[in-house]
Amino acid sequence: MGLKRNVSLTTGLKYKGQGPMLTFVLHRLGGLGMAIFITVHILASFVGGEIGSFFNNIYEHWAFQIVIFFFVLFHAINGLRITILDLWPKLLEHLREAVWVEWAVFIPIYGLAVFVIITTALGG
Amino acid sequence: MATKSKSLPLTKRGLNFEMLMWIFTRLSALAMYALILFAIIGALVMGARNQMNLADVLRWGFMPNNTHVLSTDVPDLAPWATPFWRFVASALVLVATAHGVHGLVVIADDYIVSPRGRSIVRFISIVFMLAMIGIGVYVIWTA
Amino acid sequence: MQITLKIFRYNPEVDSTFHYETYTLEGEETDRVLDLLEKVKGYNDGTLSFRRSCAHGVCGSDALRINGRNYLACKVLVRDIGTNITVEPILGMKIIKDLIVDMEPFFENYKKVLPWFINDSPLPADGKERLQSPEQRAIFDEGTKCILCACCTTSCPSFWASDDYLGPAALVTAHRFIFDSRDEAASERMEIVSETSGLARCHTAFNCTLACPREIPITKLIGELKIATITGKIE
Amino acid sequence: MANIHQFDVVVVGAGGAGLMAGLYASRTAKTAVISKLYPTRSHTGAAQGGIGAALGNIEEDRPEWHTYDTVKGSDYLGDQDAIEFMCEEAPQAVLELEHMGLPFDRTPDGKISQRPFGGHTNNETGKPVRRAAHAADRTGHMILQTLYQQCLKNKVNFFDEYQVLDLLIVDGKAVGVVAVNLADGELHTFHAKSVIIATGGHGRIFEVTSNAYAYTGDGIAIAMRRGIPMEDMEFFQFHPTGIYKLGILITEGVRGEGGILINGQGERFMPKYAPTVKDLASRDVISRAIYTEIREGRGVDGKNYVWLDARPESIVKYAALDGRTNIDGTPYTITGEQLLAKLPDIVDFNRVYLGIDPVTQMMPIQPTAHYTMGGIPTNKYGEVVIDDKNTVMPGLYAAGECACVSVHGANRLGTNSLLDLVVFGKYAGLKAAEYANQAEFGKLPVDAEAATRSAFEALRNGSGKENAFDIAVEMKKVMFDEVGIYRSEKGMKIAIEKVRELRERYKQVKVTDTGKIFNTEMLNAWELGCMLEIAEVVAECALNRQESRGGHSREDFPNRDDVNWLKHTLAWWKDGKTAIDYKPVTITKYQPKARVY
Ligand SMILES: Cc1cc2nc3c(=O)[nH]c(=O)nc-3n(C[C@H](O)[C@H](O)[C@H](O)COP(=O)(O)OP(=O)(O)OC[C@H]3O[C@@H](n4cnc5c(N)ncnc54)[C@H](O)[C@@H]3O)c2cc1C
Ligand code: HEM
Ligand code: SF4
Ligand code: F3S
Ligand code: FES
Repeated sequence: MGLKRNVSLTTGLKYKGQGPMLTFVLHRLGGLGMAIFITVHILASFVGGEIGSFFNNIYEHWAFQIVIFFFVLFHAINGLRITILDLWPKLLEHLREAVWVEWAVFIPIYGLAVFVIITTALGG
Repeated sequence: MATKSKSLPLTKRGLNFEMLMWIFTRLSALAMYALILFAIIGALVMGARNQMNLADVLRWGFMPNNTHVLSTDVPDLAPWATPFWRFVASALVLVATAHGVHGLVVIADDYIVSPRGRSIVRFISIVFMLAMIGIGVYVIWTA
Repeated sequence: MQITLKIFRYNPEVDSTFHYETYTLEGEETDRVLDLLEKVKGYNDGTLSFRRSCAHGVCGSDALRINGRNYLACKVLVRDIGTNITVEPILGMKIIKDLIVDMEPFFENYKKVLPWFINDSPLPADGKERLQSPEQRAIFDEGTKCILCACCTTSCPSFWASDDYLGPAALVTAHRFIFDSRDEAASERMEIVSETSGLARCHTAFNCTLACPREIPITKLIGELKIATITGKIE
Repeated sequence: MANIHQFDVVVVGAGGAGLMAGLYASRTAKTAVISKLYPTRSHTGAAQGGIGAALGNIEEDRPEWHTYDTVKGSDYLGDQDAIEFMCEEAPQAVLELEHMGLPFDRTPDGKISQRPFGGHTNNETGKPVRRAAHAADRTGHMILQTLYQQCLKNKVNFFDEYQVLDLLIVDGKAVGVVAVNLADGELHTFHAKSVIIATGGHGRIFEVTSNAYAYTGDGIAIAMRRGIPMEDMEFFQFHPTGIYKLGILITEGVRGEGGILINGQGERFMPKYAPTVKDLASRDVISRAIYTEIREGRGVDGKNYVWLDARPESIVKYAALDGRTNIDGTPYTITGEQLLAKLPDIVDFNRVYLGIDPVTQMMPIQPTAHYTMGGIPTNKYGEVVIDDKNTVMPGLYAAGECACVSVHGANRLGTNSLLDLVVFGKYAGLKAAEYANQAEFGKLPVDAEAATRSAFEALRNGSGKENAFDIAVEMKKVMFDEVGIYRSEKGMKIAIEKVRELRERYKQVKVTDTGKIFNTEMLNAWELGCMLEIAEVVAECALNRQESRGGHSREDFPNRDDVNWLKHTLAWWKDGKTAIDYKPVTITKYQPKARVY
């Protein structure tokens, strides 16, 4: 079968989907980010030595933590939303509302995390 | 009025590998939630009650293992090294890796559109997954 | 009021690549984008090409990307989207001319899900209708509204990603038959839709549902199909 | 001439009629269905309310009642043998659609649900009867989809987006058609033993219309140019409830569910015009009533529209006044949700195009040009008949809105068109295949595409002084104003003058697009040519008929005149002029009598 990509990534991203499309993109970004982060982290710890600590030092930097926290929290909270809606498809009718609820849950938690990271970073 | 059976037999409902992985992704998500919460509660029970650094909370969550919780203020790390916690940690590694690697395959499928490329990705990902699980479990049981 | 219409233009017989053409015209709040396109074609440039027929959102001819997202041109009014309007063809289909794209692949995917009623059992003895309760009828009602406009499929990131994805429209049709208590080919269809290029490729991006001019809860219908592969329940 | 295709049966048009014909023909003959739109884009998909059949699923009903209602609805101009045939076939036809999977709405006991519609009555009590089988308010859509799906299943050969431009007749026999493939502009000749025309109507000759852009009467114009007479072209139906200005149809089903018409002074006016069935009178009656109200200054705000009120509280109130009950005898009631479930699309149209919610607000409506009663004359088997003696032209068939069987006579009853499509579409298909299976291919003309090419040439070589869009606008306006709901000699003469002038101007139109790929400008211009000729024939036939009957209401001849005018008009298009003759109406059981609702 002659498979091909129909629409380039950049064109696709310009499509004016609304909230739900954004969550899809961020979820993917989060999953991908985490997978890369965890792989490198495990390998780094396994290998150890200079290379290992080089990477692990990056991870412990507060700016990096803000990013990875975003990935993890968003992916986890959004993933829970997806799981719930997928297992009870009737609820998918209210997907839009579910996305609002999700942001309402995500923002305070992530906000707190960022706050703590920054204060710790400044304090320490 | 119903003229046909309301339920399709197991082999005739399209339950193929893709759909199995689809449901696995959801169930593994739930499993990860359960394991992570369990580990965090474990940490709290073990005395991390005044711990505020969320990075560390995550560390307990994702890898409840004595080397991994090193830098926290849990007073005694010994309990983390019990077989029980090692099992919990291993389970998490297993589930998360499978979930994550399959996720990578799903993403790759969206950008690699030749059937050949797709099989290569699948092969690499299986090797990669086994390697990561191997390393993860090895670290957990030897540390 | 003055309306600025920026339209994607491409004529394979003269242009080597596409370009945009901007037209300013008088219009009203209640004008459909389709009315504006007609005016441009009538007075500014007769060569502008697009499909249309019913002009009230029931035939599915004029799915277009308007201000960056999919609508039917005949079902979106100036008052809904303002006076600066960009009109482009839907994404992911081969552009034939201006706003007209090749719909063949879309219909090919539709045909893959066996989009016809299948029941080879004998008819009721009295020759009358096969009975179906209003509740059984209601289960697949939403999918029957589909007008095959392709607004959904061409807004779907999984469809953009590769052309083997069946796409939401085909899945909606599959749902319509699978959940019809009178139809007997649910198993065949379930197997078709759950192949690699089917159900599992939907990541609930929801663009389809938001784009559907018939307000079909597409994502929900696809979700019901997914669960049906797991539980086998089709009612 | 590389592009020659040979099929036993060629069907032009893929609406309800064309698909039904294609489906049945394809069972025994090699069949092609050619359509200028993707089949699912056909206008049958716009039909909302229902398909009429005396199934008697909810209350007692009989085919004879259906027959009588149709005869009465047609203002006695319908051919009664054909009407009887259609109404007898109706229950079977609807059941057949159900067997093909059409998702009709259901009664609590699982049968096909039915609703009341204008003009459908219980002949014993005179009360409205539930006869319209429906699938929400998208019955036509479901018919179109179901038939298309069945055709796919049967592997019918589709030529989608091929526009037929000419009909080939050699030695008095139809031998094929010429079509252009829109995608590449190439001409194709389809050589056939039987040709079935099912191209729909021509409502686009009017300004305010419920009809699609594609409703340009191609099939009628093509046949007319090839010497086939047209029957009863003066009869055009104006549907009472179109959305103000836009013409988008609000189905009669709204009134079937209890909606009522209200004038600018807030009064319900239909009881004045149709004391028994009131808001469910026949369409011509209601359209005239609305116009009369408007003319006498009782339109809303002095404008030319009135209200259609479908708010549940109004429905309940008037249902109580009328003594309308459910089948079990309890008073009729309806809630907002039920309304939404029964008429989702109507609610949607109002929200999108008017920004109003019919559950809480009244809808501004105005009569809208809706249905072509006249057309290509056929007998009840879909065979085209070309003179007053009903001589059949071998190999030529017609079905659907472009055909005139005539079952609709001077005014079509709601739901009878969909029925017409499936019944006569089926028989046209069967007959065409039967004929093809025993006939030889006729000879094609030497240069089959010559006429088409020269028509295109003319459009390319125009001087360009005239704009096609302007001509279309002027034609639509004069036709709607002067050959619309009310007609008079003076007005119609103006219209004829005007259309002739426009036809002259049309010769100066120039098509700027010289390309081959999707040259929609060329095809729109070609369609305008068809419409101008049809408009003239419609106006001529209307001027000629000096009486009022059904959809044809003359101010200068306000009464029906059975002595002189109980006959069909046949109109030939010869050298750019209309020639008129007549054909008798077939009357079997029902002698004409005054028509009151
Ligand atoms: C808004 C609306 C609501 C209606 N509601 C009802 C109702 O409730 N009940 C009822 O009984 N009737 C109803 N009607 C009437 C009924 O729907 C139509 O009369 C009927 O659908 C016509 O069907 P058809 O098959 O003749 O034509 P169509 O379905 O219009 O098909 C015409 C076909 O011909 C093709 N075609 C046209 N010209 C060419 C050409 N030159 N070359 C190739 N192909 C060509 C088109 O592509 C199309 O496929 C309604 C009509 C409208 C407009
Ligand atoms: C609580 C934790 C987690 C939850 C609830 C969760 C949930 C989910 C869900 C539901 C999906 C499916 C999305 C879809 O098909 O549309 C998904 C996909 C994915 N997950 Fe997770 N996940 C979690 C943790 C992880 C971890 C730890 C990783 C990395 C190792 C990861 C990587 C991925 C990837 C790469 C995808 C594919 C993304 C895509 O298809 O767009 N997830 N996750
Ligand atoms: S599901 Fe909706 S958007 Fe998709 S093709 Fe059907 S009507 Fe169009
Ligand atoms: S946009 Fe696509 S990913 Fe699924 S929810 Fe709709 S089909
Ligand atoms: S023209 Fe028919 S859907 Fe827009």
